[in-house]
Amino acid sequence: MTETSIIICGQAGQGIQTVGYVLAKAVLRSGYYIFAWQDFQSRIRGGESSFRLVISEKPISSLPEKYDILVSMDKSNTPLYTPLIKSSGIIIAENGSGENFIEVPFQKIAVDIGGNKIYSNASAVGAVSGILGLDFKKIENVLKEEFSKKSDEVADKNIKVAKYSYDETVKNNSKKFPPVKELKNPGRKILTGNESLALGAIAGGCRFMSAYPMTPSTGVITYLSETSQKTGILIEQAEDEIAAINMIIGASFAGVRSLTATSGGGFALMVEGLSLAAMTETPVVVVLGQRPGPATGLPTRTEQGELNFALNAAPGEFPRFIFAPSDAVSAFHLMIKAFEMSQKYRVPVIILTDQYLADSYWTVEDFNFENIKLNDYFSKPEDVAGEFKTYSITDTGISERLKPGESENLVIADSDEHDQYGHITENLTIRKMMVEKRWKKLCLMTDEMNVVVPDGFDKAEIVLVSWGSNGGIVSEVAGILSKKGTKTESINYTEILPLKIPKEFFDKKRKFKIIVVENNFTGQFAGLLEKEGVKIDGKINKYNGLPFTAEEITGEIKKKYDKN
Amino acid sequence: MTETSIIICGQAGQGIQTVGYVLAKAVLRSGYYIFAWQDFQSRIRGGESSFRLVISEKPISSLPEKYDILVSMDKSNTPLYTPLIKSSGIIIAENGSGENFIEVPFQKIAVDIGGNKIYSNASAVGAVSGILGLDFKKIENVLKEEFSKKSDEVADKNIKVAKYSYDETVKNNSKKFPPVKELKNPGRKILTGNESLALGAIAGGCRFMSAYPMTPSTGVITYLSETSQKTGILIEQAEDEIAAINMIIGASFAGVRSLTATSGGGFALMVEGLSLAAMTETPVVVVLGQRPGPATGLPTRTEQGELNFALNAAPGEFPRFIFAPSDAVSAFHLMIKAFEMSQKYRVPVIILTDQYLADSYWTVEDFNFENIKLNDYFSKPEDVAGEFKTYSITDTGISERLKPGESENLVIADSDEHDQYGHITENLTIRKMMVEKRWKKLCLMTDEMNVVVPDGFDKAEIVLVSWGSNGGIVSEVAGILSKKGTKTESINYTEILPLKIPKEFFDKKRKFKIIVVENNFTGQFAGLLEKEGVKIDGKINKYNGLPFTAEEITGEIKKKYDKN
Amino acid sequence: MTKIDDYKNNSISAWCPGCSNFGILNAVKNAFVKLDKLPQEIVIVSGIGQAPKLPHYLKCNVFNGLHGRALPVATGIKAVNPELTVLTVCGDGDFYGEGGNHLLHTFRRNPDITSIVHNNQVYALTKGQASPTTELGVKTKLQFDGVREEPLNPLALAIIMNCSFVARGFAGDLEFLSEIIVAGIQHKGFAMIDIIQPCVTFGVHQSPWYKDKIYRLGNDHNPNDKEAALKKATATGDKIATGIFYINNKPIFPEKEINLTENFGTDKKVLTELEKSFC
Amino acid sequence: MTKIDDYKNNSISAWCPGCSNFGILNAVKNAFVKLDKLPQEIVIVSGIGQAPKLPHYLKCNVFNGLHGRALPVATGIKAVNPELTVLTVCGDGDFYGEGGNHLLHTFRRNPDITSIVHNNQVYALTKGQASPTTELGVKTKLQFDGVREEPLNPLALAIIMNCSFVARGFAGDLEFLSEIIVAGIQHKGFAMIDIIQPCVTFGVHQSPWYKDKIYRLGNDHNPNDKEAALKKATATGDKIATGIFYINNKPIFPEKEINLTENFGTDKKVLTELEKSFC
Ligand SMILES: Cc1ncc(C[n+]2csc(CCOP(=O)(O)OP(=O)(O)O)c2C)c(N)n1
Ligand SMILES: Cc1ncc(C[n+]2csc(CCOP(=O)(O)OP(=O)(O)O)c2C)c(N)n1
Ligand code: SF4
Ligand code: SF4
Ligand SMILES: [Mg+2]
Ligand SMILES: [Mg+2]
Repeated sequence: MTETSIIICGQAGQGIQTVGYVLAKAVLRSGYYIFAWQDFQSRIRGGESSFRLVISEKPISSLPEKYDILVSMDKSNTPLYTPLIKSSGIIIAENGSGENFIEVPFQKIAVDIGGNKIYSNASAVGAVSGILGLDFKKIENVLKEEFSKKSDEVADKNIKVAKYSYDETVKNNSKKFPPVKELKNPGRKILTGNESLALGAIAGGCRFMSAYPMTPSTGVITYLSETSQKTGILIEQAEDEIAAINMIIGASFAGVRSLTATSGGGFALMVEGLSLAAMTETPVVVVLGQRPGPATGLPTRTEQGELNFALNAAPGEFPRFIFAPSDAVSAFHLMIKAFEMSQKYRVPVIILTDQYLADSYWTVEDFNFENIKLNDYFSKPEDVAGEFKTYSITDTGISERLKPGESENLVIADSDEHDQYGHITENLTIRKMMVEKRWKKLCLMTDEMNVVVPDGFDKAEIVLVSWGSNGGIVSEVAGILSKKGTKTESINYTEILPLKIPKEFFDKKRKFKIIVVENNFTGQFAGLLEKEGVKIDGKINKYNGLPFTAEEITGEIKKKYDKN
Repeated sequence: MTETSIIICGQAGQGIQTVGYVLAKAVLRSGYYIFAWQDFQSRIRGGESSFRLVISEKPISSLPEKYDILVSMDKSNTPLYTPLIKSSGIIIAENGSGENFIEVPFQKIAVDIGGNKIYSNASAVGAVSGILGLDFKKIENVLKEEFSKKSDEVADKNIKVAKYSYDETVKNNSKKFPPVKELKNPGRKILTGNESLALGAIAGGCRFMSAYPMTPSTGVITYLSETSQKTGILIEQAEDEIAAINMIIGASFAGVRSLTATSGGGFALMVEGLSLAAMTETPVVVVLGQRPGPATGLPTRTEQGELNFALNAAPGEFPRFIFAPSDAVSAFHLMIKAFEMSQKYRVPVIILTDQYLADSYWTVEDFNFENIKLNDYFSKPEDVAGEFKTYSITDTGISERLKPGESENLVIADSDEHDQYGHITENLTIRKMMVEKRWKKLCLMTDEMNVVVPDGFDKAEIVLVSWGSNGGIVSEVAGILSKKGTKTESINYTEILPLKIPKEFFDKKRKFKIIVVENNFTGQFAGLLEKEGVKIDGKINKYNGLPFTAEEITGEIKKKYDKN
Repeated sequence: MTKIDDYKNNSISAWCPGCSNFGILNAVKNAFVKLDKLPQEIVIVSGIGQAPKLPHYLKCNVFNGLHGRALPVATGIKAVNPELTVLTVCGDGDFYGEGGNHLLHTFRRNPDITSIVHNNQVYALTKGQASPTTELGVKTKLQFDGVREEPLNPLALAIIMNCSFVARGFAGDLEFLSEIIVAGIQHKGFAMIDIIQPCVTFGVHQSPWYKDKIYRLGNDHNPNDKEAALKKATATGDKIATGIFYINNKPIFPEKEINLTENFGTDKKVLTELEKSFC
Repeated sequence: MTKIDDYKNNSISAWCPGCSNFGILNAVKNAFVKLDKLPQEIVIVSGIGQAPKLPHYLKCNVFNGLHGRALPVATGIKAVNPELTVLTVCGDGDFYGEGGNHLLHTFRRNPDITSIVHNNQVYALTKGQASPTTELGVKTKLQFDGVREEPLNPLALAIIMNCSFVARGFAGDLEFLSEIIVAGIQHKGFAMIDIIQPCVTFGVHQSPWYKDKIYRLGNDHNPNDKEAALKKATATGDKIATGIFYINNKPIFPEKEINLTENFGTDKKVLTELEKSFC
């Protein structure tokens, strides 16, 4: 098997996520790469939802247009997802008919073998792994790990049901798929974007998180809460998002690295706090998980509609960092970088994610923990000469920082315009100085930014530009187009503000076309480049709440540029 | 007298505003133009503050670098403002010395004649009007109007004190200024930007306003409250800005034109509500009075730092109008236009003002009430065919609108993505349609925008571009530079979004330089033009909290372009 | 007379099968029938959460707004059109959490609206975090070590804030609940009805658990007696009172009930008069 | 022992001459002396308004934040560094108006901080609009027809919300006020001290008016008696009680008092352990 794609569909509350996750883990341990996206509705039970799992021998981070296998846990869902299955594909469900149909009585097996229909999921897991030719031992182990948290009996029953279903499926069906082989397993991991951000926060020295639940970002605080006994990170659910950001500003002022996470509506409520962080030069890291807006919009879907908002949110003018991770590894490392940068420059950092990044399972080769190095950006009280100035004017705009209470030095911060000591002032000469001080940081901040650009990309015909979670998809598109004869390169921005632009983009005689691919209506990243003087040759936008597929983008480009 | 400029300085709470206002009104009635700016601190009593009054035979809307007369009500303020007085100028105060000094014992006169030192202000008014050669009858009338609200006795005493002081000053001082003449008084008015906005709201059919006090916008709701018995407008102070915007959204949904006003910090809290208005297509008008930020910043000073914020505020993507009045007339008419446009297109309208516009007194020739025509954008229930659709898909993106309760038609609005009826949906085809519906309005919205461009401006050497309250100043600069031999034109944007740009700006071979003048650090309006592909040749920015003076800008241009 | 079916719409509910929200939906419809309110006379404003989806399953005017912000929207509607019957439908997170400040000041403002709070003691739509009314010690995915914050007592809070009408209902007692809702709507002023709404998915306690404990306040309770109301609201022990706890008649906002929606444009005479003061 | 002068800084006050805020400033300094707190041990978090300028006139650590948001900032500070003595200083608009939701939930959260509220019954810094505690009927520029909304009773609200420490002070009774502040700071848990603070510029009542009416709660008042506390807090009539109304010892947030500011970086062993679960 080189690549197999599976949809597991069913109602909310049926546990399709468990089915998908158990399969994914088992396959991962056979040495494959995994990518899985979750498509669900804003409800708790019923309706339509799916877990889309792609298994591949190569790294993967995008979804196909059509899938190989549909596993349906719910009759009413089957017809909805059937159109997404290849004509060569198969459908596994309780009942149905047709050549490509494999009937597995999930519920009956669950009751017969496990004594309860709640084991239907295990039955589905068994059936699919049978079809995939997975080594059952792998499934058994994962089931044991997942369910022995509840009880050994539950774990056992899950295993029994899965095994039965596995055996039956193997027995009754001539395999239609090249089986999952046993490849080398170098200890890869799968985790969601949110889990990865949370892990990055732990690695980045986070000590306090406060947030108010909001899809698709809730997973960050949930993971940090679940692991808080091990990490010692203090977690507090706030009464609202305004409290959340103000609490972390307090904690950060006191001296610890602090985090919050939300979505667009909650971020809107944090905007005044963001400007407080900026004015008081208190570092904060804010995760803004985008979903389709305006207002409540589509809570469980994906979009990249809040770049401009993140860039310009908050009263008054101040510099900030904006990062937009492309996948789990990038989420992990950018979270660490976010903490480092916010501490070093005492500015707010916004991490833009979206439902596609946050809820998807990504394969990670290695986080390379050993390479993580955190710097302590606090000064030593004994090194401070004279009366301490929270906002001392320096060449770089960065002032010394101390923790209140640590020494005789008093730390004074103010949301009003202030003098170097932090006291309120209406002296307009100081005002001017302070505006310039805050902006002086921009120069060094810009030096910190990395934009990864393929060697000789300017020799391409088309350069696809994307940002954030579209990185994997767009790089795949570049590969497809190049293979078809149109030399295409892709550049994905994960470090967005301060913006760095490859000089080749400005070349008046450049041969390559710049096409910007974004999950929004107005082309926000394209606009950002345009503002800096880059001519954009084409924009590809999607705004129905779903992520792009490579096929879709390839199709658009073909349409627009009549490329093969 | 062609032009005289006066600073009245003193502590907060001393009533220098009254002194200035009484003088301004009396001079106005002699047929002069008035412009006055108030410079004060964020406190209630004490400190430093000034009322800057310019009296001219020609329309005026900017401040000079140096003034003719300083009236000091407070000893400690005198040295602070003396440097702003011309060498030929005079200083009127209780005591001091020097050739240009006129000693008037304000307080002694107040006590001797009025029996209380609270009449010191009247004494100052009398002295200045004596110096200016004003007809005392004019002063008497204004004092009577202002103070008979309190009591006839208070009015009388004020008049007596002023008269005494007037006579003494006339007697003791050979006039140093060409006297105020009796010009034709065509019934001009003076009022602040805030009052003008409020008057515009009344004229624009506003029926409900809710706001939370915040400098510099509080004056809008205050004026509407004071006049509410006459206008029937319902006024409610909200518990916070979130409540304010949500209340007006409710009122607007019910069918009345509704308004709120705030400053940057409060606007930040309204941002989620703004996106609710957009998503539910409920018209709202929001006044955002800018002051220097970030965060609390300088509450009583001026800045234009929130253009980008206003442009991009709120989660999700949607079209909006942004207007930025240049003066009182413009504030009045744009407020009416704001109501009309928000009703017609069912989109939020933001009116950007700043402390300079909001608190200054501007002379208005005529509001031309007779030309105001409001349109009722509601449909008649009897014209609605079939089940009513709050969000019917149309060619223009604009749907029919009804008031709930008015007929059997039910009006349904939703902050979630919704179908045409207004019910929540997760249908992603509908989602796409609705995004497009909302954006379809942009086309007609753009047609509504006016940018006033001087004939043949592209023949100039320099085109100064500004926005909002800088209009008057920049046009004055253009006049000065042209007179000195550098043909200069000015274009002031008051209708900002959707942005319209004169085609000459894009001309690759244009001869004129574009210089953008803004009260902010980063050049936000310049950035907006750049995004659309306009090359900006120069930026002039000020960000210490004070407004520009024409001299200052002229100086900058001279420095930069070595133009005399 | 209106009938239950007049309020029926054909939307498919996104609530879990068996959820007690359905009981509340029925009680609301019953109340409308009892009051003979036409759908067009009613506006329901809701927030965001599972409960606030309710108006989508009804026929009436609807404004489904933001999480936490139903009250000010409802206040704005009622302020300009007093002829409408305005209700809010919110979750406990919505109403007592995100929207707490509006609640606090709506008690003071006293608009003539009726607020129905589905108190399931959980943030259901976001999958089960603690709400302001979750009991101490309850473990959730986010409150991994158990809830540390004292639950808020909505009734006691409302009474001490002199809320005009304070009641508690039980989603499992449709008849009494719809009576309470009728009384709340009839009451002139802000009526807050907290409803015990067991959540079959995330709930700690289910309907049968409550059924034993719940009783209806009888005639011996005088809702005009603030002290008695407070005592009932803060009572501990095994029994849970439902019914009207407190009634406090006081001026509403706005005092003058004028339908401003009929009032278009502005009299130029007024403008001209105002203008004069600037000359 | 510290001295008053240890807390003195040379800033020039922006308060009106004769304002009762000066009395509170002195009471705060006195309290610090009595407690022998070093300036470096103290953090004052304030909001925006006239009152919240107070920490600029003192020597200690200061975080002067946003209007209405002092409580969450203070909570964050204290949560990660329990060794600091954390106070908030706010105006009544700040604390009960814009910041109302934080107050409501801080009662529940119970961080070990002390909140001083300068209750002058007005939005002073914005020039005299009604605050949540302004009396009915008072006319202001904005409340042109007089205040229509019932004033909020902060003490009753705090008590019903089981606030850990509830007191009222009077800016004109420096000695008692500083005693109350000392007790509030010493109390483990959230201590709310509402202070009657006559405003010489906008105030309806001035100090002499209050002096006649104010009395100190004596030993006959048991602050552990909630009912009695509530009675005192809701008492009407001519007398105004000051002192400690209510004390309710309960777990604080966070329960474990760990100074997280000393805790830099992350143990890679923990990371590696967590990572395993993803393999
Ligand atoms: C400003 C904002 N913050 C957070 C959310 C996410 N959110 C949606 S519903 C909800 C909580 C729902 O709980 P509750 O109000 O009790 O309603 P229930 O689902 O339990 O009926 C939250 C936190 C949001 N939509 N908006
Ligand atoms: C978000 C926000 N809204 C409004 C304001 C404007 N504002 C500043 S101080 C203040 C009220 C002050 O009243 P109070 O808190 O009672 O303090 P006081 O001045 O009376 O001491 C207001 C409304 C602000 N700074 N921020
Ligand atoms: S989650 Fe709970 S409250 Fe929400 S619909 Fe399901 S059972 Fe009802
Ligand atoms: S306005 Fe009132 S409260 Fe504020 S400083 Fe002046 S007297 Fe004190
Ligand atoms: Mg709930
Ligand atoms: Mg106050």
